[in-house]
Amino acid sequence: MKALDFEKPIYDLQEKIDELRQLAASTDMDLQSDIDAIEARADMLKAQIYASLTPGQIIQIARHPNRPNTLALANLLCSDFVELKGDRCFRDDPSIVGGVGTLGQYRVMIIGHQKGSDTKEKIRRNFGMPHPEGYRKALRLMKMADKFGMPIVTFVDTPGAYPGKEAEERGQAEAIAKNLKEMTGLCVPVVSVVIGEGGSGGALGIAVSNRILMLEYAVYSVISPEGCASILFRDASRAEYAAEKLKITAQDVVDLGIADRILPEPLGGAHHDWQVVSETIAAALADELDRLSALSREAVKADRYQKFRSFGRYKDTAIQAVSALPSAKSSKSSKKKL
Amino acid sequence: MKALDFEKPIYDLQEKIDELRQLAASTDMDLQSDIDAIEARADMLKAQIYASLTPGQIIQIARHPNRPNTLALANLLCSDFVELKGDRCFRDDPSIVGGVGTLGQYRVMIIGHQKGSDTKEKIRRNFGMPHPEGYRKALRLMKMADKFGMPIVTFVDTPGAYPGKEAEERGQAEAIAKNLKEMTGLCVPVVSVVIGEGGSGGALGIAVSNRILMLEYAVYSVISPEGCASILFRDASRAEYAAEKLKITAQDVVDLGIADRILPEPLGGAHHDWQVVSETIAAALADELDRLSALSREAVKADRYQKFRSFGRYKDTAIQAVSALPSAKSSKSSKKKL
Amino acid sequence: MSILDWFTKDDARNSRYEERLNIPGDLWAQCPQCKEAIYLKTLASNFRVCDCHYHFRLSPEERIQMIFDDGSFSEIDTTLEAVDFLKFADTEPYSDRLKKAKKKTKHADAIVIGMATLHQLPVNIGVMDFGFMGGSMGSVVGEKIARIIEHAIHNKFPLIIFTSSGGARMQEGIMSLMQMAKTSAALQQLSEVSVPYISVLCDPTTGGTSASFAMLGDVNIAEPGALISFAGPRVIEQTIRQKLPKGFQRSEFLLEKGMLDRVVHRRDMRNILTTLIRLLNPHTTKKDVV
Amino acid sequence: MSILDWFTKDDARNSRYEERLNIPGDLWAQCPQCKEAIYLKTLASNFRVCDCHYHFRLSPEERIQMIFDDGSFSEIDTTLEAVDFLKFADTEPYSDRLKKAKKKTKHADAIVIGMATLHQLPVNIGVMDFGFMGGSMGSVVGEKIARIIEHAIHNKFPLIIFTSSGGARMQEGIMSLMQMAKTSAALQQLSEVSVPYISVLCDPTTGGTSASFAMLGDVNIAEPGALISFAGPRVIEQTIRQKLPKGFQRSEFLLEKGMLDRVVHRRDMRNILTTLIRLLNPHTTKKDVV
Ligand SMILES: [Zn+2]
Ligand SMILES: [Zn+2]
Repeated sequence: MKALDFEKPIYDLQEKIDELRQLAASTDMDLQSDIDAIEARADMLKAQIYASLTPGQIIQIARHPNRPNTLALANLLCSDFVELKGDRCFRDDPSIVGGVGTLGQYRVMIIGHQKGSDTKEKIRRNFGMPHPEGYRKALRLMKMADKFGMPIVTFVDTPGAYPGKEAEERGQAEAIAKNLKEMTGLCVPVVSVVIGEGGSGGALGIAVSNRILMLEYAVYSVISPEGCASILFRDASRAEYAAEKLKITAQDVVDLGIADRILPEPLGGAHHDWQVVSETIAAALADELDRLSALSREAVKADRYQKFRSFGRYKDTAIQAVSALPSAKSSKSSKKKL
Repeated sequence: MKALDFEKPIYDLQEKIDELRQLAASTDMDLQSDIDAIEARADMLKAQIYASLTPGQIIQIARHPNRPNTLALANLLCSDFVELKGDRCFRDDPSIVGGVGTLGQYRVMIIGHQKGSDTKEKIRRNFGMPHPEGYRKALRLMKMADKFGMPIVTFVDTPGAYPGKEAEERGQAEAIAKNLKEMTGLCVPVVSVVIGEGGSGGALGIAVSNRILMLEYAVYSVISPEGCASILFRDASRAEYAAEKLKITAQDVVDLGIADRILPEPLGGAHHDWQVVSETIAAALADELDRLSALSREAVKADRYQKFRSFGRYKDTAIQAVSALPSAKSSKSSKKKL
Repeated sequence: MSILDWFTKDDARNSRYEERLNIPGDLWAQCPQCKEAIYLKTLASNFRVCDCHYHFRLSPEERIQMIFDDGSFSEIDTTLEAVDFLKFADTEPYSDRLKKAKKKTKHADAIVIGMATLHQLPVNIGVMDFGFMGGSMGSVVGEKIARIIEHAIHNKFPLIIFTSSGGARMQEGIMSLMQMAKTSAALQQLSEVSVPYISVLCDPTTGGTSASFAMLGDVNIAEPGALISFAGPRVIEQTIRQKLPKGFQRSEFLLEKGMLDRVVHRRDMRNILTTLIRLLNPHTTKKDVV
Repeated sequence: MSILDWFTKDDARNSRYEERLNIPGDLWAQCPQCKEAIYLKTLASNFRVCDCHYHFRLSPEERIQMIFDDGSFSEIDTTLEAVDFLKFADTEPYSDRLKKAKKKTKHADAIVIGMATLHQLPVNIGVMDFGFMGGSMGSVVGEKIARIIEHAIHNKFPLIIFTSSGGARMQEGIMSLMQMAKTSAALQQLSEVSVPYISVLCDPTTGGTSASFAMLGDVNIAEPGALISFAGPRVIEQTIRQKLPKGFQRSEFLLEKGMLDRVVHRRDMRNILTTLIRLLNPHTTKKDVV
């Protein structure tokens, strides 16, 4: 397991504990009290470190190469998951995957970004950065789910849509835009879980959902802190600072009223125990799907529209109030002639 | 104007008439009676030739480079035609064109194959042989028409869908198949006019219509006579014979119950007078659209389904009858266990 | 009955199938791909798949017995037969070709349709027969496909069609072209009542068949190595005047190009199909599944 | 009133527009494309288009006066203003940037919305202002777009939006990202009541704006030479470590790639838009048109 830099002290202690254990085993010495003491220290240190992570450190966890990924979760959640491929137009994009399975009492369509774990797979899956055909495959599968009355679960984990020549040529903007629009028209419940990196439009392209859940150390941002730093601060080294200002952690995104719920991770992060994470997710999904499935098809759609319609913070100087939930009608009093 | 080989005698006479006219003009001789005589012979010859065209000769007219084409007809039919482009996915295919305009009292969407007239344009338009993106553009425009309640007119004129490497890679089969299916779901009237060559699936891909009209010398075939000859007869030179056997002329296709109506062409073919042809088409379209517009959206769709559902000639040995209009239910008596 | 039960009781199926075929052990076939000789008995017990993964073409009977529950298939519309309404003759009259094909295949035309069960789940099926005039689609094939789709519309059981066809049947002229629209139109109606359709594309699926119902599955599955195309490789090579790359227009190529959901080995076909129809069908009641 | 009448009485518009602007004849601008100097007066009478076809960027006022019927525009929702709810500061606090932009443009944010007429046909319009913080989309832009769409849903008049925007407004963090979904969601509702939406993409339209409402027109039109992209050219060049070809991500390129219906010279914009809204809108009564 790759140790993140701020985890170094914990791993150092863990190493010492392992050494002591080996020594105890090979020499028959009784070192248990020493081991216990260091373990206690390690636990305290862990609790301290993980209780006060900076946004920059949280991003490192969100990007950890061993974090549970969409295909792994799909197979942990559904014993009968069947992957389905292809956009029926140009290519199967391996950076977005999808398929059907049984999740508790629901037949579901699961769709998500897939970054790849080893180097070869990472390259094949373009580090989880989709081309337009990835979004088109996702939309095809969502429409299939809508047709067959299957709730949709999406797992968000991407640095962003791929900023490449071919992606632009084949309509990256169009593909994402179309998904944003068409997802609003779905009549089945859609629940998204940001499991790692929620990178900008590339994340949103599969996340126009009735419920947005975030794993504890997942992030969701309009732009990568690195991108923000180099554009706004003209200084890429200020990414840590940008990460703070952009408000990208699960808690921030919940506080802004965008994410609905934070799903706790095992101490140290989701990569330490996939099984536990999948159980947490399964329980949360069952919960949300139970509630959403009680609604009519039209109500499910209306619920999703209202959620996204309400996003925004601005003031109306005519009524002197900062509004996060504007009415659909504009006030007649604010007309002016050009 | 390119003379087709069987038209040679007519053009020879026409040349002679022109010579006599010039002679008369330059020498002040009175040659009118000679001219009249030859003209009368030319008219008789024309009438004879065009009254007894073979299918092979009709194909030559159908393929004449100066036949009216989709864009020309769209502009003759609608004073306000606006072309619309693009499949919103990969490319604008210039071999299928489309756009909106006013046709009599109707706002219509016009879509059709476009072969190109000069060499450069022929190449750019791939000789009217679409890639998958052409069919996808057509479908996009048809769905737009459906959304805005605009009747659809399609002009069929293609040797066939392009049999090339990229066309296969990008899903030629999928694109055509999808159009066949989705056109059945349209709730606005669709009228197709085969204006030149109706080449196989590439033609059908925009012609699943409530009414199928054919210009007098247009053809519609499951395979080009050349293709048929080389596959079935293993002898490409037998194309003339294949053209006869395949039953591809407007009259044949009407006799088989597939086309609804033949639109007469000026003597010698549509390429002799585009204006007259466009007036014939305008009148026929107004007529068909008047009738179809009287139906409800659901009835328009059902009418189209019933039309295509009825196509087929076979016999049911259980009921000892050759049926062209089978019932939707299969007879229970014809079950057997494997 | 649990999902696991379904799958475990399947093990005995192949040996039974093999017994039923009663093939003497000393007959063999040559694999067109690796050129190895294989005993027919071995081939039969391996789903007629060579060790090199070459999938031998199957008759409708073979395919139905391999995939569906034993004895569950009941064929319908066996009495529909082709008519030579164009009096078509190429190197041989159409009517003679029909007679020969009927004699050879024991079928009336290039498709068999009916109802069967798959792990007790009822399905509507169509299985094409490449042995009958290259699986070509004329009026009878089109009519039978439309009819089995209409059965699915009425009984709300999923539809599975196995394709193997060279395309439209030229001997029926433009009428065969119209079967593309007729079958696709019926699928549009099926789609509107949300009954799942799984298309299983087998070697070869080309021309008018691929450009209509074969490509229109909610889920498109192909057997490995199947040729799937609109225009055939020979026609394309004439067009571009170049050799096509190896694997062009084969299942795996189409999977990469986004046209197929999966390429499935014949051994796994029964289970994948079962899982898919169980998951996709909104009309399945708990009673049907348990 | 006939279609021809509409168009003929337009000839006098430009000179009137020019008079109104009252530009002294001795001021000039340099064309960023051909580098020629052009008198502002000449530029104004040419729709602010250079002879080389370079389309100068327009303020919302200029665009509205060029395209819509004189005096027909009535702006709504002028009182919505941005809030620095993240207390964001990059090289400059967001609140300071907002103040400067308001002072410079005389607008509250990067879009102006309202109703106007086009050859007497009523339309709902939105016009973005690149001069206001690069036309970036924060909560106010998103809200105003959603509101003008909702007006279209209620009054059934067509919607035309002119985009010119660098994308999402980073200073509002994730909230600006959500405006992409909010505007697209509203367009889905518009689509369901069959009211036409024409998107006119002007230079530049990139990032979150192109990947939401800008690309979602029933008809997508662009001005010539406009930069239209998801990722900007600089980012892509860093990704592929190569220079991009000339014309990449420009209107004409996108037209070829199937993303646009037309590229329309500013001179023809008014007439094309009129024809399109007249033809597409199923809610237009005869009374509206005649
Ligand atoms: Zn082999
Ligand atoms: Zn210039």
